[in-house]
Amino acid sequence: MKFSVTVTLKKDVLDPQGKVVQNTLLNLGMDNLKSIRQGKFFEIEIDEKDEEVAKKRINEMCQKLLANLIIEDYKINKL
Amino acid sequence: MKFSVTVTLKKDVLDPQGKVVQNTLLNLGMDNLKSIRQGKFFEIEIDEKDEEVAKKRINEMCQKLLANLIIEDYKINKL
Amino acid sequence: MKSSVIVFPGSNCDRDIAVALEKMQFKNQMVWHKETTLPKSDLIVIPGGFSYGDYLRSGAIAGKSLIIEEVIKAANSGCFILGICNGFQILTETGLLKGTLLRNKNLKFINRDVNIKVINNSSKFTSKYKLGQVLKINIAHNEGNYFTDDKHLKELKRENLIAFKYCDEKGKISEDSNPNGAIENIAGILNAKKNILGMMPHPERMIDKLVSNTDGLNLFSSLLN
Amino acid sequence: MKITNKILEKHGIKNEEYESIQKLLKREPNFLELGIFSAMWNEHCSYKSSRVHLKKLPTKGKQVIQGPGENAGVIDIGDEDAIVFKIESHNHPSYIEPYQGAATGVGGILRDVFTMGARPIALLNSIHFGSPDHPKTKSLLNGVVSGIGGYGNCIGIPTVAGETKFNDTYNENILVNAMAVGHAKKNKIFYSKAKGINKSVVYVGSKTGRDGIHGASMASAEFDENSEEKKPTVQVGDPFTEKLLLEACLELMKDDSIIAIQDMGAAGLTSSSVEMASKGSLGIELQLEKVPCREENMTPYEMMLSESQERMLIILEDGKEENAKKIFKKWDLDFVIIGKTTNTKNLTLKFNNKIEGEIPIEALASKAPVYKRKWVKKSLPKKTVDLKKLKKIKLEDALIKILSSPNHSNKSWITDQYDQMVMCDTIQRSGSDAAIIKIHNKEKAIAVSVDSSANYCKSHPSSGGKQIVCENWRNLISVGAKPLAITNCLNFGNPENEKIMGEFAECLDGIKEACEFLDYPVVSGNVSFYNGTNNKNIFPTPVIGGVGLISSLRKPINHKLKKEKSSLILIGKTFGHLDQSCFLKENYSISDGAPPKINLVNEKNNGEVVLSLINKDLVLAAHDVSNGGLIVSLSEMAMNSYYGMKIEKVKKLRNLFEYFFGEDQGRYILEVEHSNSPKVKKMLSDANIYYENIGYTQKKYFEIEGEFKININDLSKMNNQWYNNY
Ligand SMILES: Nc1ncnc2c1ncn2[C@@H]1O[C@H](COP(=O)(O)OP(=O)(O)O)[C@@H](O)[C@H]1O
Ligand SMILES: [Mg+2]
Repeated sequence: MKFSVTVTLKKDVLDPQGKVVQNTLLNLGMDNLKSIRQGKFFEIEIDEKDEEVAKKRINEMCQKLLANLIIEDYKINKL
Repeated sequence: MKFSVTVTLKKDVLDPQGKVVQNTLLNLGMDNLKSIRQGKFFEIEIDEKDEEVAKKRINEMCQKLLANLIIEDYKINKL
Repeated sequence: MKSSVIVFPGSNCDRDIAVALEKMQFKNQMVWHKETTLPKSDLIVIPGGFSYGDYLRSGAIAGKSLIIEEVIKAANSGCFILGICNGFQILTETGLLKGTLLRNKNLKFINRDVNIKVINNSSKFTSKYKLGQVLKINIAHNEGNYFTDDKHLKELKRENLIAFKYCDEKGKISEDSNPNGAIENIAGILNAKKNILGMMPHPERMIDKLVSNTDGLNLFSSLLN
Repeated sequence: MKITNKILEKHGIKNEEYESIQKLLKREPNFLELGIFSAMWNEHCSYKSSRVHLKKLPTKGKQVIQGPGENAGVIDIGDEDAIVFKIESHNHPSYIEPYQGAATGVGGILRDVFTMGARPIALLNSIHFGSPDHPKTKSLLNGVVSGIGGYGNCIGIPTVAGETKFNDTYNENILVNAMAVGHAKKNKIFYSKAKGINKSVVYVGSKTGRDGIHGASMASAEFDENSEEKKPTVQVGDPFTEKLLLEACLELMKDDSIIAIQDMGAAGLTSSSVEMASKGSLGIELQLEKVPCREENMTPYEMMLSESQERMLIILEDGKEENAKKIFKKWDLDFVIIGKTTNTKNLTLKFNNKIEGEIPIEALASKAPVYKRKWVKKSLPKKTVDLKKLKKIKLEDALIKILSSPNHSNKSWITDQYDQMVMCDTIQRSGSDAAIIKIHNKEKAIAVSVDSSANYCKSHPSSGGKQIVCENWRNLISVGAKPLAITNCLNFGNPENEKIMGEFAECLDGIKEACEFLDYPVVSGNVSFYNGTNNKNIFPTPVIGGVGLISSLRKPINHKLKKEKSSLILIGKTFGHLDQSCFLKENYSISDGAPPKINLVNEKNNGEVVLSLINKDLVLAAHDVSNGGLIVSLSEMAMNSYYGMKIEKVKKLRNLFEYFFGEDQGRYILEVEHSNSPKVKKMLSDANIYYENIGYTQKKYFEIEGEFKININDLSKMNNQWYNNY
């Protein structure tokens, strides 16, 4: 079973990377760009039949390692 | 209009980060984990009515900056 | 010899390389990245550091700057280009050098003196070194894990374009002497025309006995020949 | 909004304090004003519990250009050169989010230094973690080390020295102290004192976001089970922007556009504007709608209390605005005139022309509360260990046990993650007693070291305080530097507890006494109270950061052995003090008794003689004897060098373990060329210095005559294992 996880900075947290990327895109002439925020993406394959169980495991991975819950939020999607 | 972009390393490119994350998760007892690959995630807001045009602009951003096409693939999704 | 050092926001080895070039009697100029013309130079150096914070990918954003177009033009007309550390990363992002630099295999920043072996001493950058000579040079990077495809790797070997490889004190090249996981221990490469050198180790840090050693000097004096 | 008790509590304002606020204002404050009081009156900004004690410290000397009270201390190193330095804690943020907490700690201390017109040339850190077995320690260690490296490496300032310690007293409250050292021209130092009326107050740097609101109050509150709730106050550091800010500020400082400049640290815009106005006995008026904001709809309260990083406040001379703006634009930074100086002596806050708050500057600064908190004295612990009653152990095994312990293992796992070489002036990197940094383009250098001894301070605070100053001074001497001045970071528990306050007062007494005796003044520092959880306080952990001068560059000295068959001379008397020693702690888990005695007279004489021997080029290698005693220091000289040594049978031996592991102070080991040995001994005798010939260097083996002999590579291996296996 395959899942995708996206990890993004919480709303009010500074995103230095996004800021620099945004400026660069604007300088490259992408003037209708309104905002860009950068995050992390994971593609995870797990050996598990039951979707609920699988999701729970993925959730655990996010909590324990993939996301830094103090400054980041995450989302899990089945692929 | 909002889009998400995911940028991942091509299949045949070594992914040192993914490898370490995978090992760490296995050590944390996630033994049914089969594979994990890490990439980047962008949330992009663009000032554009026409979806086709917007997609084209986002595509351009990926080509010009967000992805390094020598080693990375990218995917665009409307949010 | 006239040299130019390109300064990006976030470059931080720009002063260091300027000191090295001046010590070797280059007539050096610093060039701010927003400039649109390059002073006439025989050598252009893209220094180490964290241009644009290395955000997105190291070297990616600097690779899109105005001055880079000029650097590409100069390269194509035969000017010598040296990219050190972040400069190497920028050169791969612009396509002037092939391949790419991935995260170090231990996912940590590494600052250490390592040994590298001179694999090519027939280029303009390396002619003062002996073939197979072992140098001790400082590395300082997060992304120094050189990677390229098979086709290019074969070309590098066939055309003698690998300038330096990581090795041990005695010159042995092995997994143990590979600090960052680079493919075949590659520490620096040349382009096909051999007028561009990209390398992760910092020769400009090795020009003074008091601070380190003088193993980096010959790289600059080779260019003077 | 009505100010309720709950609101007061949230702002950490006690009821008596609220009464004083009302008296000073002659009315009730509004919510914005209350927030500002809370930021300025908390421990972190007001030093309300520590001020009476800090006054005792010696802060003057002919080497001192600027003592405590400015962004950083400034000392004279001859010619037109000055060194600017300070240390600061970032303990609480680093426990909550180790990477960002440590990174922003480095960023903050760097701003303190370049605000004064200095280019930073070195970073140091002192980091203390809980027991390695504690479930949080590993990820905290990883996060903190990569955060320190992440910031320093990116901005391009070498991280050259530090200390790393583990002790279960820090299980719930780690310590992350960062020190920055900069170089400036003596006649180009910039201060924070505002001057003149109607001068432009300029905001430069990053935009203001909602991050870290109330960070300063968090730094002054104990952790409890609810500290999870406080999490969103963590700030994210942006070293790239700081690099731009550094270059832009230094560029602007080339001429004389700046009247006053102050970084926005804890309590951001509030403390920076109040501080500048207060020092100049002026008022300041801000138009808050002009503040560059990162988020929409930010309120004046949020703007005034935000702790967004990488920002500065500048007061400019008339007519310099355009040129200054050009410089900041070049570096892609915000530059906005947000207010002016006034003669009202008030902090006046306007938002779209409406006055949102108005507070007398005095009320926030000089009239902030000062507490003479109660404290109790600690008597010298009597208990001493009877060695005969302990389980027998081999000398060799005891040594190995120490060398392979977390606290004594080689730190290259850490220091390899720091760029130590950038700027190309690092003559001595981490690994020796002190790091050495050349002054760019000059024939001189400075030496720097940070030190602490929490267990000594816990056992007997005033001895402990003295001891750290002495150890720090010895570390500088050992690399051939003349110690000039120190900065200090005082990490303590809850000051409302009389015992903790006693630890504080007495540690400071000790620091004061040693600094005075050694002419080693304190020029800057930082106090961090409330380190602990639920009334469990950390050991008192003052950290001393020292700077010394090497006025002419020769081959630098370090602790590594240089030659075969040279003589090893031990300077200073060995009594065999084992209480509080690393030997008892690592081998028997015993940690009671008193710390070793400090004899300041011997300390000073020994140090001065060692320095003069080094200056006369009579010393090949030098190392101080500290934690772990003689044998640990000796083995450190052998490990990672190419030579070993043979230590001859001790003559006046009482007990082998006392001799080799005793932690008596004021001692050094010198490696001296065999042929120079008589000359050196004569000089030592002439100066009335106690010394012993203890042996000589040899190839390959570390050997104690009649006891054991071990290959130095094996010794190094044991010393290198721990971090890599952790
Ligand atoms: N966190 C750190 N950052 C940089 N250097 C460190 C750190 N921890 C330890 N070191 C270095 O490791 C060496 C040994 O440290 P320590 O045993 O505390 O030395 P000393 O006893 O001489 O003060 C020193 O050179 C010190 O600078
Ligand atoms: Mg020492």
